[in-house]
Amino acid sequence: MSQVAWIIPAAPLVAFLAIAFGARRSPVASGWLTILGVLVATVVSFVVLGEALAGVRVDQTYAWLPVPSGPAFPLGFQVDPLTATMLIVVSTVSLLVQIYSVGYMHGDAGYARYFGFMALFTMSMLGLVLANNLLAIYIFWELVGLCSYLLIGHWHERPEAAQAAKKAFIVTRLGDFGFLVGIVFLFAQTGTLQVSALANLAASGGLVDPALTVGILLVFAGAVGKSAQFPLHVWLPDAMEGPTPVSALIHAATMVAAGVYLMARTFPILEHSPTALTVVATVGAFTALFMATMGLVSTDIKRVLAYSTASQLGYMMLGIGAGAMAAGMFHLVNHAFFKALLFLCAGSIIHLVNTNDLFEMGGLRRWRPVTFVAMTVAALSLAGIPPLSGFWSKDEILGAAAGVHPVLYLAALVTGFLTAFYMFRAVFLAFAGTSRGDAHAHAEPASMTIPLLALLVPTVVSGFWGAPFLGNPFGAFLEGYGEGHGLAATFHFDVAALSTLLGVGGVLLAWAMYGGGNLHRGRAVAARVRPLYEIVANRYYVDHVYNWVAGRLVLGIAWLASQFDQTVVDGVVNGIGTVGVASGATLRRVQSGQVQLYAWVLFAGVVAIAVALVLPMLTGGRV
Amino acid sequence: MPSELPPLYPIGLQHGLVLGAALFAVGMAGALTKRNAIAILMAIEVMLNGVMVTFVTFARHIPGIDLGGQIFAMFVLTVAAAEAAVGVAIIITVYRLRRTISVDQADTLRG
Amino acid sequence: MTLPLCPPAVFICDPFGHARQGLYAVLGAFLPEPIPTVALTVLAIALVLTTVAVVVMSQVWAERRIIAFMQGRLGPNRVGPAGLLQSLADVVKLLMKEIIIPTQADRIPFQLAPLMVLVPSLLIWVVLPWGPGLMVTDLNIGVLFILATGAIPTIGILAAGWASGNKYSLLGGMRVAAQLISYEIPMAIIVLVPVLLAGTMSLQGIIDAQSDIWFVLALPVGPIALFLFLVAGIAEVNRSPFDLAEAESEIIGGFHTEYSGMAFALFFLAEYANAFAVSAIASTLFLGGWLGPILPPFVWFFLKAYLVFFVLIWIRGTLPRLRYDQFMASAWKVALPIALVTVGLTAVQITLHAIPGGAGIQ
Amino acid sequence: MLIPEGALIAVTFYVLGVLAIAGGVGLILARRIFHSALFLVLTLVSVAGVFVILGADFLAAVQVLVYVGAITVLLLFGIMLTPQTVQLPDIASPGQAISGALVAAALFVVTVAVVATTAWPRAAPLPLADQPTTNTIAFNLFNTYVLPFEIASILLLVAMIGAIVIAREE
Repeated sequence: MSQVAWIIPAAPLVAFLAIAFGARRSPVASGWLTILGVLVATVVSFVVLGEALAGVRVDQTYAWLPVPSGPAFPLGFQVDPLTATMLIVVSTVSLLVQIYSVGYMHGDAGYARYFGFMALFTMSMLGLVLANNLLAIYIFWELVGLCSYLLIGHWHERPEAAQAAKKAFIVTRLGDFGFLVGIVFLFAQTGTLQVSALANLAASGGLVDPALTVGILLVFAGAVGKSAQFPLHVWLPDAMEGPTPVSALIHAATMVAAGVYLMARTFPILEHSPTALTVVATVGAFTALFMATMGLVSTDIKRVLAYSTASQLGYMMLGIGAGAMAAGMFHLVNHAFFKALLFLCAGSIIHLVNTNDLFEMGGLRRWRPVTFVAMTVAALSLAGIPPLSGFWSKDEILGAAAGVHPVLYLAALVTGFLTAFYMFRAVFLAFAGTSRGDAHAHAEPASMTIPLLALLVPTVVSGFWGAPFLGNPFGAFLEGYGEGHGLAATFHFDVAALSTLLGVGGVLLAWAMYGGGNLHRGRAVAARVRPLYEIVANRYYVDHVYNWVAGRLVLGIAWLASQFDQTVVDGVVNGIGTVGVASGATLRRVQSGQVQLYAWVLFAGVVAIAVALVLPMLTGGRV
Repeated sequence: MPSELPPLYPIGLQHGLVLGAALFAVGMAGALTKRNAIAILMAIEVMLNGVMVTFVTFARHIPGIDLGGQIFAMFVLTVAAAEAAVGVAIIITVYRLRRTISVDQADTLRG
Repeated sequence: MTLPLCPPAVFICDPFGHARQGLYAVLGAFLPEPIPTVALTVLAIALVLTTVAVVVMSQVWAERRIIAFMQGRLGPNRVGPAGLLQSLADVVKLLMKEIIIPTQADRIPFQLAPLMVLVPSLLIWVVLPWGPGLMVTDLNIGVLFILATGAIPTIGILAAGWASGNKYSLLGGMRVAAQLISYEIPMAIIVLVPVLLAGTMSLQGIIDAQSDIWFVLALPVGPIALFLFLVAGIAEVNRSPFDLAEAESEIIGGFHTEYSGMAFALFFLAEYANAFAVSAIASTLFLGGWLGPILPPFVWFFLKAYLVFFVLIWIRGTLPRLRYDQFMASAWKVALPIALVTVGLTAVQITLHAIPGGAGIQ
Repeated sequence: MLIPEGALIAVTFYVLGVLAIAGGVGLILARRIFHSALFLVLTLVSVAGVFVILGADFLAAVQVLVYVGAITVLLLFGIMLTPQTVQLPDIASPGQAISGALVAAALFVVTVAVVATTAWPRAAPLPLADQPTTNTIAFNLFNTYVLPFEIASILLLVAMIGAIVIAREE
């Protein structure tokens, strides 16, 4: 089955095409087509995972765009442990989110369109995972970016949504551009874009510094954009304008994780550049801490989750940058499940109270007990409370960070504490106490509840895949990839204890401030550190800076470019056009209808020819 | 009788050819500069006369052609007659349609 | 019955030839060539011009007297014996009258037109053979020369009509032009009959070819050809019944309405000179020209010419003027086909050697 | 001979040639179209005289007969049937006039250059004596040149029918 792994993206693609070319007339059919397509992908993914566990490795390359005596641009797919893992994550989460969407999006005007794009996204994401060279990755990379744009702007009639979609697209483009430059750069340096070939070159010394560092950092720029790492993080909170299932799938579990996946995929190259590793780790750690602080003050439940997502992605980057690629990937998998679950829970309560504002919730436990349980478990997992999945992967990363630099370790620890705090702040605000909004009980459709329960399972158990006391099967699974910089089978007891203590501490602090649904204590604290609070609440003014840069600098440059375009470029084009028109107008006079003019030209030609013939005669003697 | 005088015909080939060229050029100048269509026809007749003079001169000075030059001059004459007939017919028709025979204004074919 | 010809050696039979030889001998004795030749040529031209003047005056007198006789009148009979000097008096009168040039006239063409009409008429006399060797020059394209010169007056007439700045003159001029062109075609074709029969275009050659039989008797084409030639000839010289160009009742005086004095006299002169030329040519082409027994050749020439001219006067006195459309139609629909058929018939006859005396083709 | 015959002929040729060219120039410069026509007649007759000098007497007669007697009359008819109510300057704009004259002059210069530089065969001209050209022309016209002759006949027929069809008023 691994030989035909292309079926996995093909199935949702078929669904998308079917929706695009007709099925969209029937929303219900569109929804089920997508679910069917993703289901097929999921089933095949599980089969592929099984084969991968059994040791099957596939690397298929097909000639594409053959250039005679020029560079070849092959396309292909591969199946290896990394791919198999990602396939499972993507297809499973996607399947559950699609099912959830049936209930969540019920009655939406763009229902069919929503599912169509979801199918397209799933296809793109699966293709991205399967692709075995950077060019193909880039193609799918852009496709997921496009789907992200389309889905954030699903409610495009809302200006905020349209703005957010544009922002997401433009900000990620900045990173994508770096990625593209990196691809071109690497191709210019090595003549190949096959990831495995590049890895071999890096390992064999065929690709050395500074080209290696420059290339991989350029690729990392793409990951920064896609994974909302500092400084390109600004789009992700705004992307919450999209439907909550979209946030769950794209902006929590899969697409944003693509950056991490990309770094994992290119890890065999990355690991040969200590500089790049340091950069990745630093960016990851900073982002993790930075975004976590923003999560402390947000009142929008989805934004809290979004900050958390970016923070956790930073965590993964930190792991990869610390050399623990398997740890990063492990956290990615776990995070994908529990963060998707968190989003679906958020969607569940938003569906109930019709608001994102935590301060207008409260006491929702009564109406959504299942959601309450699921969200609490997922939040505990995120907070790194054993034995839930987050604990195991976080522990690995912390361990790796501790082994690299104390500052990174400290940042990761503080992030863990903050994470626990803001997650439970959100939980308590939403579920504890009494209702502050106008929640009216209405039953939740089963299509929304079932995915919550389904996701609860991996949230609890997926951590054991990489649990050290089970021999770390995940690390062993990824052992064959790269050069064995997998997951250490060791368990850092001190680290685990410290992080667990910090996690519990965060939860308790949240309880102290927000337990029982009281708001005044939190507000009192916020008032006491008003300036700091303002800074954080305004997201450190990064957006303002960006807006200023975009508004002044970029628009200024754009104005200059526009002037250049209008005067010089258009001038050239118009000039050419004017020349054509003018010459036409001039030549048109030749066609004057004046017979005498024609006769004149005729005779002038005769004279010219005669002169041409006679002159040599006159100078060259007799004929 | 003075012997230095040319024994042969004093009007040489070149004389006739130059006369023919001159007539042709003059006719051409007229055809290119006149505005009245009939005047242009006349100028063309002058051009044709120049051609005829050339033909006849060759017929006189190049032996063994059996007066082919003169015969061709007659063909030229025939063509001239045909041209004049059709030309005048066209001019009269144009005049009927447009009340002018100035070639400047007969530019329906203008591009 | 064959009567003896007047022998050229006898002075009275060829007075002009003898005079020329004598004068050449006298002049040649004192003067070098080419002065005697040139002088004799000038003399010959003067003689021709004088003859033309005398002939025209006699024609006018004869016409007026004969017409008057036909109409039961007397005609001019006051000036000179039987009014013979009437024409001279008319000439004097015309010479003394003012030449009026209308204000709207185009002056130069107006004054040029009479000359353009007269000069070709006189040029025709160059080739008219008065007797054996008795002509200014014997062109071997004589017949064609006559046709060509006969075509030039058309221009003069058009010029006169146009330059007068008078619509009647213009119409008259255009009528004449159309008429001349129309009848020139049957004319040109019908003269091919004697040309074919003689095998030459030289007028002397044609007369020589008639020493056995006049071409008018070359049946059946001869009489037809002569008749057609006379019809076309009358049309060419604008005489009644084809005098549509100057139909007084329709367009006043035609193209020469505005002409007066000597200018008018030139048209008048040309008209009669042409009429006599047509008569002379007809006699030359069909009636043997100067051929005739006993009498000197030049006498025969003028005799026959005046005889034909008498016929013209007769026709004028007899037939009414045609309507213009009938006239043009008769040119294209009657005269031209008949002329073509006649020429074709002549060619067939010559090919078959069926004509007595026909020289045939080489 | 005091005055050689050749000189007389030469003078006649030059006079006729100058007259012919003068007629052409007059045709161009004449303000009235009718004057142009008269100048055309001058040219045509002069050319006929040149033909006589060149030993083409038959052609000279035909020239006068057809050109003067028919074509010019036809052109005059054209003039008279299209009265010019508005007297336009008959010469075109100065630019056109100058350029046209320049091209004509250039062509003349080039032609004369060719004539002057070509090494013509020094063959003696045919004798000018009263050699009948009519028979020769007729014989060759109906033997060697019978095909062009027939084509010319058809051309005339076509031209005649065409002229009638074009000019006929419905």
